Amino acid sequence: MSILEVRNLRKVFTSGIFKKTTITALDGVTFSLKRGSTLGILGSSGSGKSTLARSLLRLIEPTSGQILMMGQDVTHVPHHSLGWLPQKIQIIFQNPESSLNPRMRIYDAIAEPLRIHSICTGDEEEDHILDLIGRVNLNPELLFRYPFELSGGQLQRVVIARILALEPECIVADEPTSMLDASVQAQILNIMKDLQESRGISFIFISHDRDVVEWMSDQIAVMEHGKLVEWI
Amino acid sequence: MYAYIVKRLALVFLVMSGVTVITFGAMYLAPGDPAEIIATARYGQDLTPGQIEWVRSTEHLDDPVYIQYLTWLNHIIRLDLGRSLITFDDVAEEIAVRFPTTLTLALASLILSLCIGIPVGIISALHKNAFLDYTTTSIALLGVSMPNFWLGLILIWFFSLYLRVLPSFGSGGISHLILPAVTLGASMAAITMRLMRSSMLDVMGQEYIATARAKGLDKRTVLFRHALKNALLPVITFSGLQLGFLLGGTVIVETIFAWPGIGKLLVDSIYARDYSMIQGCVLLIGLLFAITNLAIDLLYASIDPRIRYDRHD
Amino acid sequence: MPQSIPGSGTTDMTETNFLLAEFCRNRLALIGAVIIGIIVLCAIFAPLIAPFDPAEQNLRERLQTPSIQHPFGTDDLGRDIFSRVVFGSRISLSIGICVVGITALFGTILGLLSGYGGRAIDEVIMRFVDIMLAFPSIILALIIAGLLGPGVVNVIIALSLTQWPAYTRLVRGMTLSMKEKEFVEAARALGASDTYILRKHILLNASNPIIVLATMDIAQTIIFAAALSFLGLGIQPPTPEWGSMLKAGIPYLRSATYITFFPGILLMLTVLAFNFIGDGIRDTLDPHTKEMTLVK
Amino acid sequence: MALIEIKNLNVHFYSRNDIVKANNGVDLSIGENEIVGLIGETGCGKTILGRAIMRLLSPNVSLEGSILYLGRNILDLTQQEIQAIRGREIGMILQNPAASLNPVLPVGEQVAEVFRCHLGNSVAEAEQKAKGLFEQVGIDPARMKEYPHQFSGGMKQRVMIAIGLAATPKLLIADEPTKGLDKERKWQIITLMSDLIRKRSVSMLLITHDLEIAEAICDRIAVMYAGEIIEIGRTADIMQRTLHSTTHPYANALIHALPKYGMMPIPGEIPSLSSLPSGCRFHPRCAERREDCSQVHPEMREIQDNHLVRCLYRGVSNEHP
Amino acid sequence: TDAGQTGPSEQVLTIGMSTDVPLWQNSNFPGGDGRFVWSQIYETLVRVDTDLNIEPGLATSWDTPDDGKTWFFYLRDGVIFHDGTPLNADAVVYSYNENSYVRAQGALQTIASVEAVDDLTVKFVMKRPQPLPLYLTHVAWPVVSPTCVDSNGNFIKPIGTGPYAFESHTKAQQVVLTKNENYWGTAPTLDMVIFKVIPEASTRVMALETGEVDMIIKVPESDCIRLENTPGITVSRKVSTFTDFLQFNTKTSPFDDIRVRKAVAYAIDTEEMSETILEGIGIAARGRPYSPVMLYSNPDLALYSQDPAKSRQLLEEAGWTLSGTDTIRKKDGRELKVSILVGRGVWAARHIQMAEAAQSYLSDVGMGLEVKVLEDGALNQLESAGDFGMILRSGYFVWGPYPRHFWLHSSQYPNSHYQNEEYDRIATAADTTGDETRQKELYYQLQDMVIEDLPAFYLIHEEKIVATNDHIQGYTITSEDPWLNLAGITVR
Ligand SMILES: Nc1ncnc2c1ncn2[C@@H]1O[C@H](COP(=O)(O)OP(=O)(O)OP(=O)(O)O)[C@@H](O)[C@H]1O
Ligand SMILES: Nc1ncnc2c1ncn2[C@@H]1O[C@H](COP(=O)(O)OP(=O)(O)OP(=O)(O)O)[C@@H](O)[C@H]1O
Ligand SMILES: [Mg+2]
Ligand SMILES: [Mg+2]
Repeated sequence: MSILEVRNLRKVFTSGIFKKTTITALDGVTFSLKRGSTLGILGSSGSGKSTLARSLLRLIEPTSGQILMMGQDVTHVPHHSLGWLPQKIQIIFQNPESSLNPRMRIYDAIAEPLRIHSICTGDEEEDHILDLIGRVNLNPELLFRYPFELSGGQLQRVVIARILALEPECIVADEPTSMLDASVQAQILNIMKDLQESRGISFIFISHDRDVVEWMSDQIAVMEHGKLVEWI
Repeated sequence: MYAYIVKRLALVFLVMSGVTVITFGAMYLAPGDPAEIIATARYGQDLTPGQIEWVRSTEHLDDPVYIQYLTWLNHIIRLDLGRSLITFDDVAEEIAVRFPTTLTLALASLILSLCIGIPVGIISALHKNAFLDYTTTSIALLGVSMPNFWLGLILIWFFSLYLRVLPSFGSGGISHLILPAVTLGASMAAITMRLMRSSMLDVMGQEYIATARAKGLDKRTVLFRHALKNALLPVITFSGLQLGFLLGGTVIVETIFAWPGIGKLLVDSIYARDYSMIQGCVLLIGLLFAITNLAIDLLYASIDPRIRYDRHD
Repeated sequence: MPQSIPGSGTTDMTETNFLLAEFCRNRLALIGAVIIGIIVLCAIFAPLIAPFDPAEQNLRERLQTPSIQHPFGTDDLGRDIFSRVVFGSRISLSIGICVVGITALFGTILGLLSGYGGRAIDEVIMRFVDIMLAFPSIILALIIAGLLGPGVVNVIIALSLTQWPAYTRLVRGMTLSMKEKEFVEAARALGASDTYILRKHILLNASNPIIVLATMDIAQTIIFAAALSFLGLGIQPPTPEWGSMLKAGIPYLRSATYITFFPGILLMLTVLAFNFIGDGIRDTLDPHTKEMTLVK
Repeated sequence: MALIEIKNLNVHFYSRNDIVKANNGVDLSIGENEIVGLIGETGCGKTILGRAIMRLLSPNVSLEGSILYLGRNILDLTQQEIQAIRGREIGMILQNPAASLNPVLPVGEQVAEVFRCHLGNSVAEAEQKAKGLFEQVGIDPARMKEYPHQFSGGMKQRVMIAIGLAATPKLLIADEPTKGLDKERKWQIITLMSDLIRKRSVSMLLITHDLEIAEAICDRIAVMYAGEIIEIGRTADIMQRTLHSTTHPYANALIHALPKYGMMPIPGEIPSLSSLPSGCRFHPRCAERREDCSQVHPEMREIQDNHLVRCLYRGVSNEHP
Repeated sequence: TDAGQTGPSEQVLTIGMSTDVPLWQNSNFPGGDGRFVWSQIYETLVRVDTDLNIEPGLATSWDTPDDGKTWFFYLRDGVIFHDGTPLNADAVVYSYNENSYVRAQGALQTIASVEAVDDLTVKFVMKRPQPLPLYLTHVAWPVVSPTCVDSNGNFIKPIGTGPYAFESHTKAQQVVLTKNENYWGTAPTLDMVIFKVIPEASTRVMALETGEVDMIIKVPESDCIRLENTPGITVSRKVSTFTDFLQFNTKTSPFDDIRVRKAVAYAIDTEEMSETILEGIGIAARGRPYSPVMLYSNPDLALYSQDPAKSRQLLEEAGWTLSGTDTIRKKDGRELKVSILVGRGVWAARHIQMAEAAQSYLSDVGMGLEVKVLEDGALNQLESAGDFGMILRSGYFVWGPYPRHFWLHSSQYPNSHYQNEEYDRIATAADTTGDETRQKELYYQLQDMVIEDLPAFYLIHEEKIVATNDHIQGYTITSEDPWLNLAGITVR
């Protein structure tokens, strides 16, 4: 059974209030993702990869098409009744530094999903967090630091740890390692692979590095001008 | 860009009607019987009830407020600001006489505050947490904490009376302008200085400053060509707001220095319930404020190329 | 110098304690806090500290220069200036803090709404802000003094009603740039509600300039209150309040300078102290600022 | 004679709580017409080394040792003297092009400025020269009037290169000129740079994460770990020998982290530069550590011509099996 | 004379005043210090000298054939206005025409008609008998030239008969007057008089000290003694017709009780007040309503002296008692707390001090006083609503020597909070008789009544203060406040 199914997804950006210009960022994207597998998406800059990733989480409202999450259509459900969606699908952004609030300590950043979704009580919180960072091999010493005091690899692991707090079934990774060096990239990708094996998480892995995508994915699609043009 | 300016000007009208409506409503709520206050201002304390009623009916003060407002609006549309309810002078003429002096003072103090605030802010930022920083900061804070009614008189005392170098009151040449401009500019200069300091510190930490230094540019070029323009942006916004305040909020300084400006005219008119004069002043001040803000926004865009007003999202 | 960075479980230092310790390490901020602390204590224990009733007149002992009995001298009605300054701290501080508290809160909320709530709300709020900025605040003060009568509370209301737009503008600008940040998007992806994002992410990051503005504003407010009384709309005599004391001392500026000198000094000290504290809070909250004291 | 010779450089940052030891006892020399690559994990101090040469560090820094540029110690120069060297003799391309260009100045201006400052060119001359440079880096000179935000990431990077090369410095320090770019653009830039460099006979210190690139254009490669250079040698030697586990275990592990070689992460954490491990800095993560690794801090040892390694056992065991 | 240029020998006097001249027409009242300027340009039919004695002005004589019902004024011959228009009966008729504000004002609404009898005789017909010449001394009710307005009735410029002619007026800055070469009286000594508007008193004082102005009017009491001791500065003082007073709201508790009003009078030491906070400037009124310089002011009036014991006793009698450690008296559970209203305006500075002093005196006898300094509109509102205990005011009289109240009088002043038929009757009778002995008698009665019934408690008879510097010689101060006497002044 597929965990995520996307049918004919389109996104058209319009901008300007006087002169309207439109950019078709997604132009009929269709695919389905099997539980526990990884779909790699390759594509050059500006081909619409990030737009697709954001649309899947409804961070961007798609113009048309359908997104089915575990068979349920989530395309047009209003946001306030989508509370369960974050617990199913999550996203890792390209730049770990900018995806963490610079004024929030690491501990609080990881605790955030727990607090938002009231996943555990205040007493359990600390244990829970220690457990989470254990899964991504992070030293507890770092918990009380600020993001700028951590290296890129550490930060990306923090991001993964906080996402894991929600126990998502599917993770969209939008170029999660393009800002990191080779050894850290290896570390992060290995962690992702391990998670897939141990927890059966499905991935959509976006990158423009063919080697990396090939290493990560079961199935690869190439995106060009908002379309998935080639399946490998 | 032109479309943007047109749109902004259209909004100016919206804002102006807002301001005048609120002023009208506010004056309606203000305490006291306007007819009686106007009659007292016109005819002196020895009033008869007949005079009060006469004022009430001839000036249509017994009409509902919205009718009064619409009547006024009707005149405004025909560019007629009306005449003062107290002295019967033409409002437009009176404002035309007073306004240039206010503008002179406002601009002078703004320029003064920038001339002091910006360099001192820079110096203070360049010597962060050093003696010079602490001294300039303390002096700046001194500037903020000195009420201008106090500072103004002290300045007159020192410069006019003790040193005998500057005139103590009135408007006229540059020499008349100095003391009131300093009085008004002091606290503004202090805030400008603090703002400049923090924004300069922000900018000096940016990578492009490192690039400029890596190019081997000398200190002055780095500072003035690369850092200053960026650091000025918040200061410009603040100055725009300040100019608006200066155009209407200078009554105390105008009183102390016998400076014939619009601030005192407005306040006196408010006390005398000289509605048409109040509306005239408010209209002008509001208009200038709106135009200043537009000008500031455009200036902002001309300094910072990233800002585009004709595109959204 | 304390060394350890708290790790989980290894230290029982709570977040607040930690920030407090950070703050105290900033010497100027500490001085500021001590000054404000002293002034606040003076305000609270004014009746114990002040040797005289601040309203008690002794016309035979008016305009006395500072002496042992009257450390700050006496004013034009023979009241003890020291006692008045001490009692005045109550009013002045309450006005400063209340007005800044109210306006910062209110202005910030509106600014957040304006910046985050979409174009329509933004347009409405910003036009309203423009109107308020262009509207002469003295008219408002006049109405409030007229409708509610003059007095401390009404001065606070009048000033609050006119001061908020500055905060709204500021916070709106911060919000607009902040909401485009990726960490906000990340929080949305985690399922955070709008209020949560505003509170935890945007506000936290916008707090620096708000604090700077607020600390500068406390002094401005105290002076504005005095300016209102200059226009006959402010605090009523014989209430001791620094601004009005300064105002009332104006006729004696040259013959009895000490009448204005002492409240003036106190006002200045307060301003300085609040600014030091403001800088301190800013540095404490800003993870990037680490005091660059050379250890060597 | 070496163009630049860094000897026992220590760069330490003093912050409120701790001392960040960003560079420790760094020895490095770059000859004329030579490209030296500097690789190593994030945060190991590569950028700091580059910026130390330019004396572009925040004020809370303490610099010890010497950086001899043509025999003159850069660390002893006055403000004026270093200014004359920056840009003119040593150029630098900072790490993050998006943040490193002044947003309120036209890009052309930012390049032309270098000519005016160092070569005393008139405004028109400088513009003319900048135009030529824009053509060389492959940007239409018509776009010189535009501002950085109108340029794509790759274009900004090329502007940075133009700035670095403008005054034809003798040494160019390029800090990750390819970070965040897609493959095509990356190679485009690298080819461009190496062409320009060879043409003008400029030496370069190339700081990068990308081993492929380093391998492609560098004459020598230095590997840095936790503020120390742990291995340095000719590119071919390093790449080959490390691939076959014959030199420093860290360099070896770094290469094996590439997808091409198996994507094996290095276990453990990058040590914090404020609390460095005792002995060999790498020992907590080293698969081959022995007892004295945690006690003895290894010195650089030449294991082969021009190939130095900072390990107690590698190289030694090689020669004496 | 060429106004712009002043040669070295020219006599130019610069005066600092507190407000601008709001307008020059006689359709409105010239508020503030405008009247000081008016008094140089325009003249009145009847004048007062520096000590407020009546003397002929533009009218050389006047008479009333029917005890004040009809008045004939005989004009001075040969007087011309600044523009050469002759002064004649028509000009007077024009000045007091039905549209002039003079006719609309309470005091002169009694004029039924003004007619020219012949070229130099004007006849005023009154609705009821009234001592009109006394009223017509008011500098704000002068004779103006009909040529002030054009044929359409639009005002052109002020033209009077005074010693100085209007030259120019820069709004909110200055008024320039030049010598009237054809002045009918003693020739004016100055070539030019410049009035500068300087609203802030402290600035005015410093402008005098720097020599930027030669004379200032309205000198604050706090600067007076210092200026007197400053070399090069002369301070001229004279008791004026103005008196500060506490007006009671006699219609509501507690001041509806005469004993409470008296308790206030006994509690306050007006002598100490004038000695201290007013720096000894002004005379303690001790309840006397009419300034001693006024016509009919009774020098032998039984005045109040401070007597706190008596004050307390009166309050006790009125039922306001102190119990335990209270500091404020109570009656039927209600505290004895009243408000005192003070207007924002030229008098605010001294009135606030006086109100605060009163607060202290009254708290000594157990009465709480809340000082409210208000903008005119707010004061006006509370006054009409009767929502106040006392108002601290100044002035109160028709200008000139003539002591006619217009604020206590219940039938004339709309907001009076004192209702006393007897008082109104006597006041009206005094105002309608032309017989001086009878008038004196009636005004003495009124003064007794004010002391007795205490609708208001009079605190200080004010002094007018004018300060000049050494450049000025020959200045003589007048008692009347809105009149500035520039006769015989020379500038060095
Ligand atoms: N909010 C937006 N408004 C208008 N256009 C947008 C918006 N977001 C993206 N686009 C446009 O949509 C197109 C696809 O952008 P997207 O960010 O999805 O590309 P990408 O494949 O992720 O590229 P990269 O590899 O550079 O991250 C681009 O042309 C971009 O300019
Ligand atoms: N001003 C400073 N004060 C204190 N520590 C600093 C300062 N600047 C840099 N550091 C620290 O020095 C260390 C080395 O930083 P550097 O930028 O040289 O790393 P890098 O090797 O260039 O890493 P990357 O590959 O991520 O660019 C980092 O741990 C950094 O946190
Ligand atoms: Mg993308
Ligand atoms: Mg780096």
